Amino acid sequence: MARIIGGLTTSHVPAIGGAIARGLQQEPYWKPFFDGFLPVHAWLEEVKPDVAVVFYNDHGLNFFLDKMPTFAVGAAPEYRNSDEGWGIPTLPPIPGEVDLSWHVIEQLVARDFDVTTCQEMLVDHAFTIPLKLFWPKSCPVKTVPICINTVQFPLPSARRCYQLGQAVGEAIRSWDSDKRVVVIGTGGLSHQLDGERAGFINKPFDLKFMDSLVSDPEWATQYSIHELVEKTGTQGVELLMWLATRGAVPGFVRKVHTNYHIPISNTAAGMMALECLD
Amino acid sequence: MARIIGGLTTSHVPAIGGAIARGLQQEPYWKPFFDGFLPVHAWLEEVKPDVAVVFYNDHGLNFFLDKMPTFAVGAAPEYRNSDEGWGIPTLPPIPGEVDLSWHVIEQLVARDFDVTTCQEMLVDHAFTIPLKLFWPKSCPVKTVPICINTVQFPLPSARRCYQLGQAVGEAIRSWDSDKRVVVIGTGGLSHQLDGERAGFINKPFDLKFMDSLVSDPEWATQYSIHELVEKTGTQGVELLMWLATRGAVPGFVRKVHTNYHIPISNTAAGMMALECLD
Amino acid sequence: MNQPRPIFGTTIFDGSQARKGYALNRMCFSFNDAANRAAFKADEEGYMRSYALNEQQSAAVRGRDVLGLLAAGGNVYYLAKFAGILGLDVQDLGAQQTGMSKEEFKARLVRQNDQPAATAG
Amino acid sequence: MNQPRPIFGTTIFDGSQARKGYALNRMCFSFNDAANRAAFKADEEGYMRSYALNEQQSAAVRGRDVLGLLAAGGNVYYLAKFAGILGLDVQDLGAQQTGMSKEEFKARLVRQNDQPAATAG
Ligand SMILES: [Fe+3]
Ligand SMILES: [Fe+3]
Repeated sequence: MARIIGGLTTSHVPAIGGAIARGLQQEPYWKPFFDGFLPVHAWLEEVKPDVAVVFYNDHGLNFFLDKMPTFAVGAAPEYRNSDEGWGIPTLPPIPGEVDLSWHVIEQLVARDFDVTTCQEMLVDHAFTIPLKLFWPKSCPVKTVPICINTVQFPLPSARRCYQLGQAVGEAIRSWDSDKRVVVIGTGGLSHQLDGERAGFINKPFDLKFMDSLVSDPEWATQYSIHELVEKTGTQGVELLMWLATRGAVPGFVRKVHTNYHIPISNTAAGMMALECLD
Repeated sequence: MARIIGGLTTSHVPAIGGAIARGLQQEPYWKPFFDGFLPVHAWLEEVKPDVAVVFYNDHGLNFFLDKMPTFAVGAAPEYRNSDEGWGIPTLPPIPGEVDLSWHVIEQLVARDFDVTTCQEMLVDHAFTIPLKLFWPKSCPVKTVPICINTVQFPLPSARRCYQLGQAVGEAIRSWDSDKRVVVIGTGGLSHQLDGERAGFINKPFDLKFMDSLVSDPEWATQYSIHELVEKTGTQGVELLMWLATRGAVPGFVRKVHTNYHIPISNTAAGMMALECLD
Repeated sequence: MNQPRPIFGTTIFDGSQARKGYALNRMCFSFNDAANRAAFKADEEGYMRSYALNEQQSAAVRGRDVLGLLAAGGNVYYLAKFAGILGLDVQDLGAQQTGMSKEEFKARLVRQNDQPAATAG
Repeated sequence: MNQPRPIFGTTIFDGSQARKGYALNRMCFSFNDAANRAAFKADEEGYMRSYALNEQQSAAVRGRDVLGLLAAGGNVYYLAKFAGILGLDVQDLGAQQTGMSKEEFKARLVRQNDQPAATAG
């Protein structure tokens, strides 16, 4: 059976893509952010995952309001990045792990998750940038993208996202394969782009949330979506991806490294690497 | 609060659309089928629903395998019919009841149904033909379409579809409106178009299933999707729409009228009208 | 995984069928549009190439071979649109797949009426 | 229905916002495509008409008025693509919406670092 080696979470601000393309990693603005990934590179070099299951949210590239899924699971041989409208560079296609996609889909539907299956799927910066951050040279993993709706309210509850993660984790560990799987969650942490509250950041909440993912993973499921928007901003609610990721990584974890930096763009940029001890 | 006045179920064979367009209702082949609707017309004339919530399955008009939802809920001001590829006449747009759509979506997501929301949606013969059968002159109801996947396996279980129906029923009855709502389910009954078993029909199962919807509505939820395909054919599994409909119509029902006729096209054509006694 | 027992003459359109048939089903889905149906009729081979059908799929399309299309990953909901182009109804398809004449197939459908209303417990 | 308490300066993109903003968001979604961005730039009024924007939406587009676009039903994920056309980044948008200069807005972001790591229980 496949093994879950750990979970990785990071913010996915589009500007990061521009910084990577222009090689700004050592500039004073960017260094505290990019340096946070160095210990994780060393760890990934050591544990060598084969597959990444990636929880992310689409920002209006693949999904529009005509067909907006709560949960969408990719089942494509490759995932293409594409023009999102603001000229950040388009990255080459990322290979899919289709066997695992269908195994996950079978298991999720059997557990009453009403997923949308996507046998063709454009992936945006929320999917591609984290892969670039964790593997700057070239991406060694095949992927299964899982998209959680953060665009159209009602959003799935924090508890439901955590349970989705748990079901995905169980599916991975029942996958008949000797592959090593890492789970990735991208988005957040606290930020808000729209409205008079634009620029809102909640450092105490973010740090408490990051702590909770290590030792008390269900902590954030006590909050309603409305409360999460209030506490973390309209886009801070993307932390649902982190919660699903921790749901998928079972039991006790070791903190490999974490980083938290304010601001990148309008965002509190967080990063965690957790090793699965189960 | 809105009231559920009952449930209507019918097969939705495309050829029916051709027969209506050519006025063949009194031809010997078609008469036993169309006559089954006459008592229901009288009943609808009397109970006068304002809104229809329609469980149906898309046949490759609005959804393709790139974005295939398990459950999709329409939230559009109108639903357009369109060319499905075999030249049956295209019907005029059908108005949506958008207030109820969003109320249903809010309630479903709150109850952990991971729906796909569709603010624009083409509807095929499975949606349009039943409306023509129940209201041959002109359609007096506004609608909320709810599409259940029968194309791409895994399909949602019979039990999950029944529970979806129950949640939709609860949502309707908590809708702040004085409207009278009828729930419609279209598809089935037993038939299979593809493979060496094409032409398969299971009359004993169909009749037992129709009986169960009156007095033992959860009866069919004992079966897995694989068992339902075995018992009713690859397209017979569309009976999931009937099951969701009965889930939405609460408690005791009175049989207004039922009809069962073999064959229309390759299909055992069934029809039921159930009045809600709750 | 415990696979459920096979059902005679029945292919479940699961993930493995879907992977096999994606190009074919994508082509058939395009037939919702009359212009695409006309383009196919005008140049079948070119149209199939533009959807990157594999040889098994192309051969089944050329042969109007319904069982072959299913074996190549075709899904009945999309294949129906191809049948529409050919002017075939579901009884034509049923007859072809069961090796009957259309009249025989239709007669068999009518005979299904003779099934008892209930099976013995 | 019990509505949750409003959040200052925050619009929840729920069904009622979505209904109001559909045409505007549909137009902004089209800006994923470079050809559509060019078409908009070449003829803003014609492009807005082709997406059937209402007067409130058109006025907010003309005025590059982010709060007006939100009030007209715009969703930030789609509006970001319109901002891209204008060459505005998220800090330009933040500054405009909060009535600050961009430098003030950026300074405020940096100051958010001074928040305590934990709040008193
Ligand atoms: Fe984001
Ligand atoms: Fe059907």
